[in-house]
Amino acid sequence: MTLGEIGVAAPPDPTAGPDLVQLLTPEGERVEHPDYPLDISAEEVRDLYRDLVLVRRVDVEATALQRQGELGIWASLLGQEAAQVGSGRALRPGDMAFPSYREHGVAWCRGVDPLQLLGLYRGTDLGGWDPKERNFNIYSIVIGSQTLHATGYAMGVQRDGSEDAVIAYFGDGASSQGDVNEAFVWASVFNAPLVFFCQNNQWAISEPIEKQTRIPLYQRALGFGFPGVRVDGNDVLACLAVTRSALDAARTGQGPTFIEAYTYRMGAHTTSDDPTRYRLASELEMWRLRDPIERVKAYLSRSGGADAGFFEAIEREADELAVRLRRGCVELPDPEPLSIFDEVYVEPTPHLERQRTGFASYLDSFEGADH
Amino acid sequence: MTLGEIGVAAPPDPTAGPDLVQLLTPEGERVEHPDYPLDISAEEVRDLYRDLVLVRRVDVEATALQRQGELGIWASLLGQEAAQVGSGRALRPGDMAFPSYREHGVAWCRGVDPLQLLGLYRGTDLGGWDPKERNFNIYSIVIGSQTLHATGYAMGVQRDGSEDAVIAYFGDGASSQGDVNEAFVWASVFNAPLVFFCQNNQWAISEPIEKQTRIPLYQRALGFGFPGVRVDGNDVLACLAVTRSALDAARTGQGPTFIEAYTYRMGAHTTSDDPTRYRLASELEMWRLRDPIERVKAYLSRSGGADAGFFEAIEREADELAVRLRRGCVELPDPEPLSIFDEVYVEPTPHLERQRTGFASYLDSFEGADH
Amino acid sequence: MATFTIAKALNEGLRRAMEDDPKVLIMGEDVGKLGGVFRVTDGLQKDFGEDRVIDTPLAESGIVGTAIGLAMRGYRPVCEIQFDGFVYPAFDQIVSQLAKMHYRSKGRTRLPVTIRIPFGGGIGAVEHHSESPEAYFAHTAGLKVVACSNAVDAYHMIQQAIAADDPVIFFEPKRRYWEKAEVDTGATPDPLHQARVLRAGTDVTVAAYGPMVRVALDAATAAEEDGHQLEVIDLRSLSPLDTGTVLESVRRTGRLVVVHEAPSTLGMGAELAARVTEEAFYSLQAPVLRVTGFDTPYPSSRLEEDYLPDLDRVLDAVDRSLAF
Amino acid sequence: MATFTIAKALNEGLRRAMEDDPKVLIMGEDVGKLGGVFRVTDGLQKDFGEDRVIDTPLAESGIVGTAIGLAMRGYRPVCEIQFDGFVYPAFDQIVSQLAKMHYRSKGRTRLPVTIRIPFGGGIGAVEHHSESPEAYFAHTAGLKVVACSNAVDAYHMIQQAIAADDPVIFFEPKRRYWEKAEVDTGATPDPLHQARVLRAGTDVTVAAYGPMVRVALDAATAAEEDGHQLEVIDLRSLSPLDTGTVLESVRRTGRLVVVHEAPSTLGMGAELAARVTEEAFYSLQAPVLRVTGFDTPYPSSRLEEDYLPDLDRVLDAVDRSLAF
Ligand SMILES: Cc1ncc(C[n+]2csc(CCOP(=O)(O)OP(=O)(O)O)c2C)c(N)n1
Ligand SMILES: Cc1ncc(C[n+]2csc(CCOP(=O)(O)OP(=O)(O)O)c2C)c(N)n1
Ligand SMILES: [Mg+2]
Ligand SMILES: [Mg+2]
Repeated sequence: MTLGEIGVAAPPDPTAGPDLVQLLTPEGERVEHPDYPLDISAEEVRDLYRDLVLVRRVDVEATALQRQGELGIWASLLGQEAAQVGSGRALRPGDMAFPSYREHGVAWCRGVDPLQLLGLYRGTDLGGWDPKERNFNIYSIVIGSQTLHATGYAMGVQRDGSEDAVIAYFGDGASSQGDVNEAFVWASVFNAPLVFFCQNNQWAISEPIEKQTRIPLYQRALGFGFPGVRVDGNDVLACLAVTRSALDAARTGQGPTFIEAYTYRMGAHTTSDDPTRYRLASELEMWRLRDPIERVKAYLSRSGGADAGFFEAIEREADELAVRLRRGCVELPDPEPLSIFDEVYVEPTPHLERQRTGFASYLDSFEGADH
Repeated sequence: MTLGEIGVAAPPDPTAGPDLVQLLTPEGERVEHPDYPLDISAEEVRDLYRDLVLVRRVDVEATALQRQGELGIWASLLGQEAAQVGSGRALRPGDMAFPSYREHGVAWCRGVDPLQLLGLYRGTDLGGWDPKERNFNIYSIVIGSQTLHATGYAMGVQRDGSEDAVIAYFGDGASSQGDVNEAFVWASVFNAPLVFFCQNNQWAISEPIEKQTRIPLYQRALGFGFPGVRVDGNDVLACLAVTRSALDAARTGQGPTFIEAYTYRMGAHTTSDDPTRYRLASELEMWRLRDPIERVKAYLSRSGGADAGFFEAIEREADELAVRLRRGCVELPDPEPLSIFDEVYVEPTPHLERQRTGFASYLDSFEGADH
Repeated sequence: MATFTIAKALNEGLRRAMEDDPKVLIMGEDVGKLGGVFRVTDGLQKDFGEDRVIDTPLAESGIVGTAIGLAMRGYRPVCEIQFDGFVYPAFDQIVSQLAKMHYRSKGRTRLPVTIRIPFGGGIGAVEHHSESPEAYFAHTAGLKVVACSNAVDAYHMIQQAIAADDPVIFFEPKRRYWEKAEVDTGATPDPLHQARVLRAGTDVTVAAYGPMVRVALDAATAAEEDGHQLEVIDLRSLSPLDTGTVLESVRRTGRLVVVHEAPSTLGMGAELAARVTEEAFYSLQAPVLRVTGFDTPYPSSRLEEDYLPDLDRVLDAVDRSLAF
Repeated sequence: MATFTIAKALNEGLRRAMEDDPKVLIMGEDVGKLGGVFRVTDGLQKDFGEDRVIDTPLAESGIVGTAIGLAMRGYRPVCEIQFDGFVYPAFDQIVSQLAKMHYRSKGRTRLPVTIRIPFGGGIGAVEHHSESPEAYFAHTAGLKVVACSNAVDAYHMIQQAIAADDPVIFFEPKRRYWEKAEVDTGATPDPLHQARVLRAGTDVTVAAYGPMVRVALDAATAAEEDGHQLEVIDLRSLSPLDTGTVLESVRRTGRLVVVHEAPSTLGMGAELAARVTEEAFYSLQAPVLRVTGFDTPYPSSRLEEDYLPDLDRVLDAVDRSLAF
């Protein structure tokens, strides 16, 4: 039998089926879901709209900066703004988030200055913000590893008798990693106050979701004994409501929840990637109709929740943010050569200090040569 | 919240619930199951009884040999005979089995001489039989690792267009390992002709099943998109029927199945273990009433499938086997010192050959000293 | 003064650490009711509860990965890897996560995680139960790696490792677990990363660690009968390596023999040979010689006496060194 | 004669191997339609089908573990690990399973698995994309480890690795993927595990492998202007190490400098230093010197030019060696 012949269930159309939680249709129509009532004011929706537009602008600007050689690489969140802003805004200040490398929208919600995100991609640092200060861990590139950190952190929360909750971000591809499945085992057995937030953007670089699972991903959780739910990842209201309820469950001792945010990676995997080699433009077209920002704009306009002035103001704010980001990026200082030796250990070792001084005098020998 | 307060679902009583497949009650009463009809002759049942008695005797003898210092350690299959003989006899000659370290009953069914099992535990070798000759891989001690080998092997079977099926044995504790869950992902995505045969003997050394899962283990498969079934692991007929149907599904392109053989580790984890430190005798008592051999004997007697003479004959055969095993064990030759260097590579390296000759002359220097 | 086996000394050291700091946790397979397969955590769950002595699911990556998360939340997890051969599933979490987090976070995230690993052979075990994986970790920047060789060090070093703010891979000499020594629980121990000269000598320096220290000492006793004075050094710390103590000795003896169970190629002996030769080139009267396990997988237990360095092989190397 | 980049040479070598033996499979992340992130498997799935060029789920332990199973069934899997830093999740399958199966099975089970790993830095990548993990594998008995440095070797060595019946860890010099060379696809290559003297010299021997070979050669050119004749050796095989070729050279030059990107401690340089010093003690006029990455995690890319050995650091070591 060739692999071609293997019957593999294609994931259902997200707009179809009762298993998808949606509160705002692609057309911007507000719909209700029995399990996830959401009572939200026009102002709150405007704030979400602002978040969505600004994080997208950050992303667009960063992509441009990479094109101009100011960044080594960039992982775009284009298309995933709603999943990230919706879940990010569901978090309380004390909650802890463990991102992968694409959670720029969540970082925004946690108050991380977008500029601090650029260091990793420019190569000036390996993690630009204080995880404790923001309750947002540094990015994790080794796929899946952060889900275990999140689980352990949640076990700590449990031991502290605290009401904090924890959220772990990962992708559809990550769901295949042993670490992620071990995190499911741990979270379930210890009933950890944890939300597994999986952004199923349909692709793991060039591999479609079918290479990772033949059933809807959210059902993975059932095999580990905790609830799984699929939410329209391009619907910021649904992502907010579903994540909030999962976090509340975690806080109240009901243990972990798996959320599959059904979305789409509108851009390349990273700026180094060329998606035309492996996917069809038509797929992109279909998803463009489900844009996470357009539907909020449509809803706000139709419902009178915002006027043209509001939208213009946000655009201006986005422009200013872009300018600030660009200026900040090019001004990011290169690290000092000797900083290579900093922070390897809390308690430095004589051996490494010798290497540092050895390299220092080696460098000095050139200084001399310059005279 | 303390862990004590965490609500963890205790696994249901195996005799209760429709989710347990049983064809022979602990009392030896033959019952039917709609999904697993089994048409089996008295002679076949007698053969199974013989297998059960002989593998138990092998195990008892090996345990005795360890006590007398002839083996370094032994992992007893006591209580798991039916799970192993039932599944082992469901295999066709061309099917490939990947055991952990406790599958002495499966080894028996694959025609591995019990004596060859002892080398690993006596320390005279690391794997005493030819995996290809017996279609039974050498034992695997690193928990879970063999499930990926089985999955890859099954992918090979698939590519060969062969009708062979593959079975992977592992325990309840192993279900927590990343490798095992990755094997689930692979088997599902590639629709591999594979049966995951998990002997849930309730314990992973000192850890009860609750430390690995809070729902019945067979349900793990649902999270990966393939069927899971729980069978009475002390019922050799049910294990035979369920495994046979899973293997047939594999052969006919229906992909993997997860079988949870619900059983009990009647002995210590290994001869080095002391279960009195962590479990109650009462549990053991309860399970003794579900003995896998007694029920078959009761069935054969009651149904007239066998008479006293048959049972005595089997006992005699067991005694002879035990004698042969004991004699063979004590006669197992110690390996030659220089065999340390054998088979590290298919193509030996000059470096290692130098180490070999160096050690050889080092040893000779003592020979000299003896004169 | 109390007489402890190494296993008991570790147990007492762990107990002391847990009493001193409520954030100290123990996690691993069978560390609870059973007290670990070597009983090193015996009685601790009973006294400190299931929240602080955690029987985990059976997955090493999960053990280390969740320990990292617990450390981020302010805890000091002590992970037990049941046997040396089972640390490899946790390798990514150890070398890519545990070892690098402090560096990657510019020092903002400290991970005071201790990973206890009973290591080495000589107990007649089955495969994967007699490995010496220390070099993998000593090659990994960001980790600290130590090995105790006796009950006194076991008691103090485990507490020092737990108190340290860097991740520490803590190797325990499995085959010596039952060797006894008088332990002064009140004494102030040497710094964790300092080697110790256990026996002064003038002719050849013999450096060892963990289970091989006893072999080195026995060799020194035997060599004395042949009129050779061996200086025996217990390295104790494998990363950082206390090359200073070794160099000071080699500058006097002019000869160095390194002993370990791990394979020779890229074992600790290789690094010591390279450093000592570079630092004391003109003092060396013979090349640094290595007495180690062979470059093969660990053999079946009936062969381990041939595989493992012993007194005779050390003496043979000493003779070869002196013959240069 | 054709002109290939290293990436193209590997691609052609893989294609040739797949044509020669229907049992050869390629498996990994994005190796299919995309042709790998470095395009090394470009076009192979199109020509050999999805059964032979397999896009796997995202899990390295799964890739290696299933490759082992496929090998048991008679296949010759070539696994691609997308980047050096992502091999660690597969570490257990590599060191406990792949490396030991032949030994454990008394030679009955052969695992002709090749694991391709693009390694090393210098491409301005983010963390975990510039690692040099070769020493972990060279320390592991049962594995063979090689590294190619140019298109000619890339083309031949990948085929030799695949044809070998032992597991081979195959390191590819990521930053050199686009360097071109004339490749004679008909030529009979040197044995896979033989080092090669790329440039004859009399004063100092410089041994390197993979991406550092070019640096060593450039250093030799520069040194010539100062009147120093460097002998440059491309080690090619890291396990087994062709010490013979190195020793022959060092006995003439009396001096050895080893260059690699991996950290110094327990890197390949340590083993070479130990062996060469033991075998050629009286020939050495200076200790073996190491020019390597520092004993830190790989730094952010803006620092990699300082972290990585370069021409100047090699020349500095050459001068120090000559100054002894
Ligand atoms: C352990 C590991 N293996 C491989 C990679 C290379 N890699 C980076 S991203 C990626 C795909 C991830 O896909 P997914 O989890 O769906 O996240 P997404 O990029 O779509 O957000 C891969 C294979 C990695 N970073 N880590
Ligand atoms: C990777 C790994 N970790 C730890 C061990 C030590 N160990 C051996 S058996 C065992 C328990 C296994 O339990 P289970 O999977 O239920 O199988 P059982 O012994 O009950 O048959 C453990 C932890 C091991 N062999 N491999
Ligand atoms: Mg994805
Ligand atoms: Mg069990």
